[in-house]
Amino acid sequence: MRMKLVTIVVEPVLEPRITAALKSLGATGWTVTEARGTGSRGTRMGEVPGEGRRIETVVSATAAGRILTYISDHYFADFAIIAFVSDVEVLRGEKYGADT
Amino acid sequence: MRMKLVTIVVEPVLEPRITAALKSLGATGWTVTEARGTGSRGTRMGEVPGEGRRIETVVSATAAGRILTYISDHYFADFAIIAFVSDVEVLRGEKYGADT
Amino acid sequence: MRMKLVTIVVEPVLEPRITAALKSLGATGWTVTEARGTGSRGTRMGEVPGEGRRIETVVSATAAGRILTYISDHYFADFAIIAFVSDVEVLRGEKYGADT
Amino acid sequence: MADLIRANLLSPIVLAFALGVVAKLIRSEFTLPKDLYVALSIYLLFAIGLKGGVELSQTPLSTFWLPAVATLAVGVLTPVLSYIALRQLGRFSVADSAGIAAHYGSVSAVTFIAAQEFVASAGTPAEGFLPTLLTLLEAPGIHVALAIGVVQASRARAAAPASEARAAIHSEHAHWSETLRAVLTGRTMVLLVGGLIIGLLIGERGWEPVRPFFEGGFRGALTIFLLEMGLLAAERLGDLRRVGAFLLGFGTLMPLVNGAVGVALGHWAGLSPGGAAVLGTMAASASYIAAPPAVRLALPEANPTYYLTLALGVTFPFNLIVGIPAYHQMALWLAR
Amino acid sequence: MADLIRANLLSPIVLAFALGVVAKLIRSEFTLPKDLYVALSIYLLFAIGLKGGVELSQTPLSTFWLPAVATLAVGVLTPVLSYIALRQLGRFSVADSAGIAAHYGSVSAVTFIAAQEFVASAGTPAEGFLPTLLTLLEAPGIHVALAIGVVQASRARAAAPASEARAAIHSEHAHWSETLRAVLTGRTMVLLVGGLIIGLLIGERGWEPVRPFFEGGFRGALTIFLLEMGLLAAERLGDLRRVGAFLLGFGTLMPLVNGAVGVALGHWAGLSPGGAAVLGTMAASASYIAAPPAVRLALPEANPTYYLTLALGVTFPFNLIVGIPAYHQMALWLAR
Amino acid sequence: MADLIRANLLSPIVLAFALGVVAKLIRSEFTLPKDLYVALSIYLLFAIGLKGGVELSQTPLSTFWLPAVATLAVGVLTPVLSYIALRQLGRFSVADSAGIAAHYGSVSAVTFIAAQEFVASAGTPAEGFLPTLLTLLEAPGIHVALAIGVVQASRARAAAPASEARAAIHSEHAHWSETLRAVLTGRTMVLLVGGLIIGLLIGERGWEPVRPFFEGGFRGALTIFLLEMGLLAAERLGDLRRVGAFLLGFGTLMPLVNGAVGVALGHWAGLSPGGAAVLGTMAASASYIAAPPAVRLALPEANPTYYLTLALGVTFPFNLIVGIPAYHQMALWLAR
Ligand SMILES: Nc1ncnc2c1ncn2[C@@H]1O[C@H](COP(=O)(O)O)[C@@H](O)[C@H]1O
Ligand SMILES: Nc1ncnc2c1ncn2[C@@H]1O[C@H](COP(=O)(O)O)[C@@H](O)[C@H]1O
Ligand SMILES: Nc1ncnc2c1ncn2[C@@H]1O[C@H](COP(=O)(O)O)[C@@H](O)[C@H]1O
Ligand code: NA
Ligand code: NA
Ligand code: NA
Repeated sequence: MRMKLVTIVVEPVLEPRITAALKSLGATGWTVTEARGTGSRGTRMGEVPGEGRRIETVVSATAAGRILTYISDHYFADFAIIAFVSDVEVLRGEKYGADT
Repeated sequence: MRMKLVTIVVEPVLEPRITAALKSLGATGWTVTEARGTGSRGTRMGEVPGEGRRIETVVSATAAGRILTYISDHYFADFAIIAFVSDVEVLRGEKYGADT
Repeated sequence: MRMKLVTIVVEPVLEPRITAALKSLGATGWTVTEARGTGSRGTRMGEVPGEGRRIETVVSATAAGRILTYISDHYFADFAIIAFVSDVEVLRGEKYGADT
Repeated sequence: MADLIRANLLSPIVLAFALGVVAKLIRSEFTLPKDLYVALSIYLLFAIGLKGGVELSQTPLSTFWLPAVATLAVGVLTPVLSYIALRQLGRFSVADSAGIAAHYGSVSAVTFIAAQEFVASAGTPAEGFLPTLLTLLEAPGIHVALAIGVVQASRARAAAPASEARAAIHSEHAHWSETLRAVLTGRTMVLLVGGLIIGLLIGERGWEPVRPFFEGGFRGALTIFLLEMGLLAAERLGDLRRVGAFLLGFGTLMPLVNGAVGVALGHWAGLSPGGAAVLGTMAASASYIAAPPAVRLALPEANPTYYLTLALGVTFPFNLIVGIPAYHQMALWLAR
Repeated sequence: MADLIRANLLSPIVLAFALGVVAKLIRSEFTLPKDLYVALSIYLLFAIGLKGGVELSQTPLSTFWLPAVATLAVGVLTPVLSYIALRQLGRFSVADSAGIAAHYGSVSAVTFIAAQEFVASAGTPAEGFLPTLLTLLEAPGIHVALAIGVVQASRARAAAPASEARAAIHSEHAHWSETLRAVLTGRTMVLLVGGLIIGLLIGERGWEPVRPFFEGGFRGALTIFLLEMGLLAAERLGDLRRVGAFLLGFGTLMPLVNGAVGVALGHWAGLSPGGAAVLGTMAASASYIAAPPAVRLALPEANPTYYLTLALGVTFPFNLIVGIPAYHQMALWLAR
Repeated sequence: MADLIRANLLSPIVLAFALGVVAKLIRSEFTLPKDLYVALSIYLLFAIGLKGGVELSQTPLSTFWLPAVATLAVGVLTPVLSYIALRQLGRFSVADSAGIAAHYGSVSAVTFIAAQEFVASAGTPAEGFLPTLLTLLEAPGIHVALAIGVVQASRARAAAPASEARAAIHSEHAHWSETLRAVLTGRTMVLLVGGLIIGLLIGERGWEPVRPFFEGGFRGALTIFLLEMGLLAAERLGDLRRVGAFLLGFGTLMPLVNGAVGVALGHWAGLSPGGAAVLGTMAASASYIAAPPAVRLALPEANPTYYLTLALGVTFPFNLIVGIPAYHQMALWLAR
């Protein structure tokens, strides 16, 4: 089933807030990896410079839209963050809240 | 060349089995990162809660199909696992077993 | 906005060179994760076997082309490396150097 | 005995464990880095292996073979007893019963260490070859339980369509040897057996220069390790409800039964009270390092919430706080 | 005093810090693995907690309550003084002023440790209960400063469209308790408070067996930790220009003011010169572990470059090299 | 000597290395976490740096300069000898010959440590300034070999199309300084040179408090590190076939030649037998930390399977087991 993969890279301090938000915006799960990054704010994301979290979640197109809006409303102004969306094919789409 | 990127997130205990299977199903390589995750089975993937493996492999469309079938037949019932597929463009596609 | 996501997996020794090149080829940022991998050169990427870096960057289609060319010209012959490109949707595309 | 229990409750390792539990209960973000957890467990396992080997180099073989037989008997009896309790009394599925039994048939190295520290500080230290017994008990219990599970499960499938059953049996065979090898070559075995052999070869003289590192730092490192164990155990507390009353009872009573078996066999084999108490603790403890991946691979339909919650969230703290003093008391009674 | 300063400059920890700075300046790729950094900080915090607890078990409560009051006074005075300096003299925004003030109101555990080592090697060791004071100072300063920031900011927003303001206040309330809990349950507090309680319970007797690990290794581990601190501080040097002359002055003069306040209050509370010097150092130091995430969440519009660069790149090295001997000297003067 | 060889074979570090090899051969999943490996190597390097510095502070310069000259001579002779053997006798490509020669021209710090332990336990400890010589040998050999490689390669390209050649030379220049800087500022150099300078500055008095950490734990940490070295070396064993008979011979005979050169030069420079044996070991050893990335970047067409397998899978174990006692014996002969 065609779904969306939303990938968010963000300062570690926001991880709990963002995963809590993902849940309430319709994500049924997510995967987090430790990452380092460089962007417009330089290489500083955490206590140890450059440290960050890469969060990815497979969701329906509508949930993906909600997530992007949430991220841009709450975090674009003040935080080191990027979010991007791609198309993925997944089995058992209903498990991940596929649009019907 | 247009290929498929198959991403699998799974409990650590399955990593050796799955990479062995990838090989026999036509993957010529793969990349593994350590990940944490939350899904329908909560946050427990390994000895240390939440620990998991994110395996990604660039393969031909037919190999991608075989891999998804293999995963869903063997692991969907009993294991914490997700697998999704996206389209990627890669140079030297033949190196990764591109369909001809 | 529609952009490209370029993902490069490479031996650790090349990370500084490649991120420097990314910058000069038009990338405004990138995210790096530690990875292990297996490919045509076996599982040896670093001091500790199998160790590698997974670098991903959201860029314009033209920058993506430049990056792939650079990678294949400089590293395909002698290094353990893979690079692939997928389509992503991103907010604030101009921030990441979107084609206009 | 009240004194010993109080002393146990106020030992750094029990308090560090409690701190870990409390930290999780107040929802602290505090965790030990995963690599630190692994590094500490490597250090602790290698240290007891080495030290056990050095002491084994001074043990006449004659004093050692009866305890070894007792240990192997523990390795057969405890998983069978556990399986019967779960399947007959608890009416659990074959897979769940066997999966849990595999954990109780094997042994938790940290519980072992805590018992060694306890009997030593009680003035009745265990024999120096106990770490050797530990390595003997790691694997058999897991395999006895898994064998029961796989055999019973294929019996059940005899009624199922033939081709399916064949496929299942085929893949079971393939995985069986994989599982066996994984346990025998796992971290715990490499470090314990390897440490033992090295200790045996280097003897007292070779031990001296590495002693400050492996002995001087041991108790402190153990303290930090138990802090992490507290975090891990508390992580399981949320699942206690899902586990149900029967399993909670099992997680506290089964250790007492298995522990009594271990103490009695140890006494029979001529172990000192300290040694019998440690063997009892080994019998009573539930593995949470070697057993979980083995069960996950060999019996995937067994519910991991059951065995992980029991081993880490119930039986480990139970033994640490109540069980070890109890097995010690049993051993003292028998020795009178 | 010249002697002490020279001795300080030639101490392993200051030299290790300098090595870290130099390594970064010559653009070495050398870094400590992140998990090693975290492991060392866990070790150091737990060790001072434990040791502090053991010593606290021998402290009569009567000698302790005045210094505790002095510490809480430091926790209120230093963030307020810092806020006023930044807002009134420096004309910084409310968020930036409050964000920086939160760092100076809290305390840097490593600076604390360095001060303890300094006064001990100067022959004027601090009282054994100083680590307890450390735990008292961790949180209040952060909350005083954040409270100022949030209240002032919502006043400013009174003029803004009503609905926006309401939304902002609503979300502030939600986040406030989150921030408070995060600081009180963070790594530093769990290890320090937990260590103190464990140390208190185990006393001298329980401390003995873990002492080689927690005391014998302490200074060496601290040396490696300061190597990493040097790398982290030097990482910030590139931002010194962005921070501006006022903040550079603030990062060196404010510690002297806060340090004097701390020394004076410590003296008033009856601390020995060593103890007063350490309390002064606590007052003078700027937190770079607990404060940054709290400020990031509670005052996201405050510029992290300011507070991180100041705390790590300016005030930490300043205190390490100049501040600690100075507060010690102040304490000696007062004690005459 | 048979005694010493047996003692060497039964030393904890050789046995731990063997355990690592065996673990890999039985296809154990056991590995050390990468961060533990890095942490241990930081600890070991910093410890020998510090200790070397402290001892250097008691060395008159006059006893030191001849050995320093001998070391630099080793740094020029061994890569040249190695290059000639590979290119003339082995008929390897310029890049492969120079790449391998760079590894043999530089030095393996762990082999150095093993040699120090060996000569000390043989009752002929090396001079305290040997760690200083170690830092002198790290870089030159790599650069001599890479220079040969790059010069020879561009000569070869003189025939190639002009534009290509120019581009190649251009990029070589850019990368050359990058490589040089990378070696001089790498982990090994920062910790060794930094440790030396700190040790020199703090002297005996400053060393005392950090000694339990850096000296007491040294041999134990080394044991665990060699366990990991065994795993890494065994990882390479599968490639032995790919490497071919010539290189296998090279990996065992070249160390003997280079080792003899080192011992002789050490003797000439007035080193004690222990010191000459350690210098011989340094000459004989092949770098596997500093050299590989330098060669990878400067000579990408050199085959990493060759140099990694030789340095880690052949020469390191050879020196550990056979070489060190042999160089020690040579030094004793010369000293007679
Ligand atoms: N173009 C990009 N491609 C991939 N990751 C990026 C990109 N730009 C920023 N990032 C990631 O997002 C984080 C925050 O970016 P910024 O807010 O621009 O500083 C960086 O630390 C990177 O990890
Ligand atoms: N919707 C999702 N998006 C991304 N990763 C997921 C998602 N659902 C599950 N996962 C990952 O797959 C693992 C197993 O999921 P589950 O089997 O649902 O417990 C989780 O631990 C996550 O790492
Ligand atoms: N088909 C593939 N899919 C995903 N990653 C790959 C693939 N092939 C190679 N890689 C990654 O690229 C690295 C270098 O590959 P190679 O140059 O083929 O040895 C490997 O270590 C893997 O991390
Ligand atoms: Na058991
Ligand atoms: Na302060
Ligand atoms: Na050499």
